[in-house]
Amino acid sequence: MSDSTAIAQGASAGAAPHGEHPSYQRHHFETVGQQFDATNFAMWIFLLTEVMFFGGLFTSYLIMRNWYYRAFVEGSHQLSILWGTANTTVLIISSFTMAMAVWSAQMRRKGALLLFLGLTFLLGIAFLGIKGIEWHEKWVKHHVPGIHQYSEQAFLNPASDPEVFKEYHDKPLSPGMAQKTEEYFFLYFAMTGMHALHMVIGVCLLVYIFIRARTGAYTNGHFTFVENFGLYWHFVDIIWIFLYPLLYLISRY
Amino acid sequence: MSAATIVTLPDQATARIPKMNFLTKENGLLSWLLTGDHKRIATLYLISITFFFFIGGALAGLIRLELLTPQNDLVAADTYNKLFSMHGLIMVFFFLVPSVPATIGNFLMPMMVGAKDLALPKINLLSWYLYVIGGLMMLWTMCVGGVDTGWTFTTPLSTHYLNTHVVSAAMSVFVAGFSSILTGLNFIVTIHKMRCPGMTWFRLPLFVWSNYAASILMVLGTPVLAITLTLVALERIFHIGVFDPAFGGDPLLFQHLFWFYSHPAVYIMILPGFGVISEVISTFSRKRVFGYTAVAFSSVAIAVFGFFVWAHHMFIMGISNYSALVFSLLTMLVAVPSAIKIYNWAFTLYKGSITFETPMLYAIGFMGLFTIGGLTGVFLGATGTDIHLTETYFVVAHFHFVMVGGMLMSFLAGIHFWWPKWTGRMYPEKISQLAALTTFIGFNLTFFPQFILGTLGMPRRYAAYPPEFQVLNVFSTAGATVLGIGYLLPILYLTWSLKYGAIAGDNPWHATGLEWQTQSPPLTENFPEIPIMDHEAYDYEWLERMERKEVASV
Amino acid sequence: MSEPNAHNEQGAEHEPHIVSPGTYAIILLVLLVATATTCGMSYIDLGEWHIAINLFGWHVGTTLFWNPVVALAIACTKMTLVVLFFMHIKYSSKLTKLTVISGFFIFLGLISMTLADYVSRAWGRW
Amino acid sequence: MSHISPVLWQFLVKWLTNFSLFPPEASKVAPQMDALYFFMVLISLVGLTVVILLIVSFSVLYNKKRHPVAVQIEGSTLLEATWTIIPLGLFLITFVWGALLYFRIYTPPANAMNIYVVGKQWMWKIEHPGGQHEIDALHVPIGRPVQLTIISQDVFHSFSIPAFRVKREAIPGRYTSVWFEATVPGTYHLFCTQYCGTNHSQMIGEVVAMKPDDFRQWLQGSTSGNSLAQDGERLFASLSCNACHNPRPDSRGPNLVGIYGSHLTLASGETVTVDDAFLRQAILNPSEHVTPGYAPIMPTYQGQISEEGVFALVEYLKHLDSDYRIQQTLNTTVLPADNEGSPAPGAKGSKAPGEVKQ
Ligand code: HEA
Ligand code: HEA
Ligand code: HEC
Ligand code: CUA
Ligand SMILES: [Cu+2]
Repeated sequence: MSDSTAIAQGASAGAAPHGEHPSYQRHHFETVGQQFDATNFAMWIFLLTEVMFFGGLFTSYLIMRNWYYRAFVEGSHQLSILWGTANTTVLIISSFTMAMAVWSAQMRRKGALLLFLGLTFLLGIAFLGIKGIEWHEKWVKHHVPGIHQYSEQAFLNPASDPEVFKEYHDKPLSPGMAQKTEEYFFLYFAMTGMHALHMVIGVCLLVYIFIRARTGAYTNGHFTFVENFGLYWHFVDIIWIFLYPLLYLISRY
Repeated sequence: MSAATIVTLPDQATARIPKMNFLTKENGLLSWLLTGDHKRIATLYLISITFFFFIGGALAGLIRLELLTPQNDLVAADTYNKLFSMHGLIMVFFFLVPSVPATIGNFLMPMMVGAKDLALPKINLLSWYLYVIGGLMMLWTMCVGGVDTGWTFTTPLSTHYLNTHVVSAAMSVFVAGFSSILTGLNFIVTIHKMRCPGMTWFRLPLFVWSNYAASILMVLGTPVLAITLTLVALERIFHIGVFDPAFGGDPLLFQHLFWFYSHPAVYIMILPGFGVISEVISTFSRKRVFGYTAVAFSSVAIAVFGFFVWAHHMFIMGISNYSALVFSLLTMLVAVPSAIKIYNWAFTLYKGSITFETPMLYAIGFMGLFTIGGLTGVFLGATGTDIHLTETYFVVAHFHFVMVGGMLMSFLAGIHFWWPKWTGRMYPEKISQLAALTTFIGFNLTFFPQFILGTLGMPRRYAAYPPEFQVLNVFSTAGATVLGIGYLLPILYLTWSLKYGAIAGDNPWHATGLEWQTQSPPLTENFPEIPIMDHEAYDYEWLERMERKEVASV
Repeated sequence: MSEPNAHNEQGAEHEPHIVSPGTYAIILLVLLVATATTCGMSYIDLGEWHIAINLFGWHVGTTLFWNPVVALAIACTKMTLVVLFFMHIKYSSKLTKLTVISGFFIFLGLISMTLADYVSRAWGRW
Repeated sequence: MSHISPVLWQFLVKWLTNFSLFPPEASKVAPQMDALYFFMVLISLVGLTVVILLIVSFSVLYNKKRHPVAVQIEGSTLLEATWTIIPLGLFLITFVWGALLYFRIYTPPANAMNIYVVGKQWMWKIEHPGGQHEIDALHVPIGRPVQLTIISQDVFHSFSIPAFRVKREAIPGRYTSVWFEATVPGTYHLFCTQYCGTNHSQMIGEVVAMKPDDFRQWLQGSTSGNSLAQDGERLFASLSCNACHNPRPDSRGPNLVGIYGSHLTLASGETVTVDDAFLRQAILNPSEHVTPGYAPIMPTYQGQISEEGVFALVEYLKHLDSDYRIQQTLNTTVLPADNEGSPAPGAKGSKAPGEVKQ
């Protein structure tokens, strides 16, 4: 979805030389400014579709959360605030480095561009790594709905396994509610999964940009692609900014 | 630097198809499959959606055959369910949604705003490929056994109770959805950023306005459908549920999300058609569209309000009554802009100088049929009567009137209208007029009886029905046959005209749009040089002055 | 062959505004502080607010928990900062600003009108 | 004649004998609905006629032969306003009218007799309070408001009686309700109108509207021996609900006598009115509605009771107004009262919260 937009825009740089225009100007645009504007605007429109895409998930989340609040609290308490906060920090910093990368491209500083792209890439990988650790934990605890036998035992009243039960400082749930934690985890995986998918796409694009940036592709005044990719990256960051309080911080006091 | 837009006189007697045009520029399959030219992509789209239309039409034929008798004797109930599901899915997502925008719109949008191409040609090509991939997935689904959810994928039926190929059907719609998102995105960017000098918003042809409105709906509505279908697929694969109450989910949530797209989608399906009608009516009555601004803004109003009426598909499904009230009210409001358009078109004829070529016949047919379809929509939008009429053939008749009588008619009007521009050749006039008449008669015979059936209470999606409904069903089936012939004719004579049609010349209709002021078929770059817009849209006096000037200079 | 300024709407933005690294750094700092606040806040019970209206025998009431409201408010602020500065909306054309706003408007429409249905179901006996 | 084309002949005969444009009006709301319907037909005809008249007359007056040169006209604010305001006004009238009707159809009167409907793939099961079970058929008396409480056991269905102009979705996991008052005795179609899978079109049946006396007879003739409430009572015992819900002072569960129709304040602070839907939830998801003063120990019965069983329990709890034994002897089915004054035991709201005997 998202990569396609970006790739097609990126490919624009490869267009054949055309008279007195810079090589990266596509033939059907009158000016470079028009080209920049058009692709930038297109990126924004694309981000709006992404907003609506996640919008469906957020709507489902809000309704389920209101219905099964207790289950959502318990499910949420299964997540590690530490990892979650760390990941938020990582992503915010990566947003900063990405903004700096765009700045470097604008200032035509190749070295700085490579540095910041590299940093962004590393932070992106770090985010995915931490996410992986968290998911793995859910896997081990049998909290992945659908894949293998989902275990609501831990939330149950009475808990079948006293050892597991000790971990939970909250009151245990009734059987009906305990089962609804599955709903929470389903949405958790759907939302973080969809977000991670966007991250993966972003990281792949970063590699592509990095390689092209080494040839000086974006430091010649034509930084549209980096700029647009930046928008994408910040958007993914914003989604996480909302996922963090919604998924991790339900009734922690 | 030309100060005025290029006008060359049509000289049909001696005209030749220009050697250099977008069709002949390059040859070979690859030059088509890798093209960035919006006109070639439009052509690819035209071929593919026609293909899907006939598949959908064949399924409709089978539906009607089965309904000839009250018993389910032609096909089993399961098969029947698959028939209408595949019919609805194919017709909506693989024919009607891309019909006008992705073919005619793709072809015209850059020319109408005076640009060389859409803003993002590669994205445009990508969107066609996505369409094809989605289409192939749908065909695959059909070949391995089809799907019987209805086109609405109603949960929890679709997620837990059927063992047909729901996931692949949902994913095929998902992919096709992204194709339509990309088309919409491209249009919006093009309209904002690619207009030629002098092309202010209020000089844009109304076709551009209505496609702009439709694009907004595509871009903001379709993603919600995408995520909804993803959730359906996940729920099906992993047996968990946000939508199935047995697992703690809520089936109404699905309804909300689905209709949040699918109501705007019906406007995606009609707005571009409105655009075609504006162009056609204006050209054949040689008059500026009456109340240009009102028509332009009513499109945008439909797009904006259209987002907030979705729950009128759920009046009896257990939404809160207060909510029903609000959605019903908004439905009434969104119906008004359509009324404005209809009357403005009617008044465009006033003091015009009207001729009745085929596109105009289709356009007039459109106005009658869409008015009926739209007004019966109001029957359904009123909460009280919806209780009786919903989920009956009244709804089926309503949406075929707006979709087939409305959009399909305007699609055909558009195809005939721009055929000379597209191919450089005229379609045969007499037989096409006959086809227009045939479709009109066939259409009414097919779908009017369904209003009565619906009022009598015949439920939709029924493979068998009580015998007292047979008479009207027989009419309907008979009408479908006539209708089928009406649709087969154009494909025959249009193909014929590719080789034998009269040479059209640049502007056979003496129309004012920029697309007519260049050669037919156009150059790959559309215009020899970027035009400068120095007059209002639909300025027939300007056109006359220009034509006179050219005659003088010859 | 082209007349750059004749084109409408793009004249204003040939050279995109360049935001200084200093600004970015400040924003980063604010975002990090906001994250810490969100996190810390979640350990404090901010209480709740009962809204109850009794209209002609209708009991229309909900409880508003302050914790999620505050957390979401902070998230919205963070988003606004990212959009304005990292994504350069503050320096963008009116058109882009309007686009973003209208997108969020529809998004809010989706959420609020769907939720309105769920909330108002409790009002009557339906 | 008939030997020429028997098919055509049959067809013609059918047309002449069966052709109708309108379904029978057999309920109190049907003529009201039809009035609105005809009003809308009327405005549609007016709107359509105007459109057609304009097109035809302009086509004749201003066709190219008659009127070779077009006169350019910008538009007209006055006309624009006309065709904005008139349709808007008419649409708003239909909106208000329709909404009134909608609220009428979905707001059952207090004295309606209650019949329970369970939809499942692909049949309708109907439970009368008197214990009569029906499948794909519904017998109702004329002249009495009848409320249907509907639920689905699997997917969406929709309970539709065209002759009564009523229809309501059967939703899994949730009660919906609709009411009608039949006026003309006869047999009418019952359809499932929501697509529900393979045999959706076979999920049909008959609604028989009967004169009160006939209905009484029918009730007596088709009784199953137990009233629905008695079925409920048995379930109450066999599921050992009475282990906790009993009149003993040390009972672990709250006393359920007279609970129906009362206002309960839950542990969460919410106040709810105890109705059918609440009772269903309290039985299937007890943990979500905890009464203060009681531990949340009631087990969930989700998946252990069929929807009919829940209906029976609900019906039992409804009538539990003095003691845990229902004051009914076997074979005395619940009969509708003939006069408005004394509502039948099944009637909703027959017992205001104030009269509850504790
Ligand atoms: C192109 C597609 C299209 C269009 C344009 C419309 C337009 C409208 N639709 Fe339709 N609709 C569908 C496609 C479309 N619909 C489909 C596919 C379904 C079924 C989906 C399914 O369940 O499978 C459906 C179902 C549907 C329902 C749900 C029915 C049900 O299932 O219960 C409703 C209810 O409100 C509705 C209402 C309307 C209204 C009010 C309009 C309005 O926009 C119409 C406005 C137009 C006019 C009003 C006509 C012009 C007016 C005049 C000329 C003025 C007349 C003058 C006077 C009154 C004086 N439609
Ligand atoms: C764009 C949308 C569109 C179009 C154009 C049509 C066109 C037609 N539709 Fe369709 N229809 C829908 C959209 C559309 N429909 C939708 C969305 C549904 C709801 C599905 C659901 O409930 O889920 C539906 C449902 C639907 C039903 C109701 C089924 C039911 O509820 O049980 C019926 C019944 O009459 C019907 C009939 C027709 C007919 C006769 C045509 C005719 O106009 C078609 C005429 C065309 C032809 C007849 C083709 C001509 C060519 C040939 C016959 C030759 C074929 C040859 C080869 C393939 C080699 N349609
Ligand atoms: C183990 C004991 C126990 C059993 C068995 C039990 N209940 Fe309950 N029930 C309770 C308790 C305790 C409450 C109050 C707390 C709550 O709502 O969870 C309750 C509440 C209810 C309520 C809600 C009324 C109120 O005042 O909150 C209903 C209705 C009800 N039970 C019906 C039933 C039915 C029907 C059954 C059998 C199918 C049943 N119960 C079996 C213990 C039980
Ligand atoms: Cu049950 Cu259709
Ligand atoms: Cu709609």
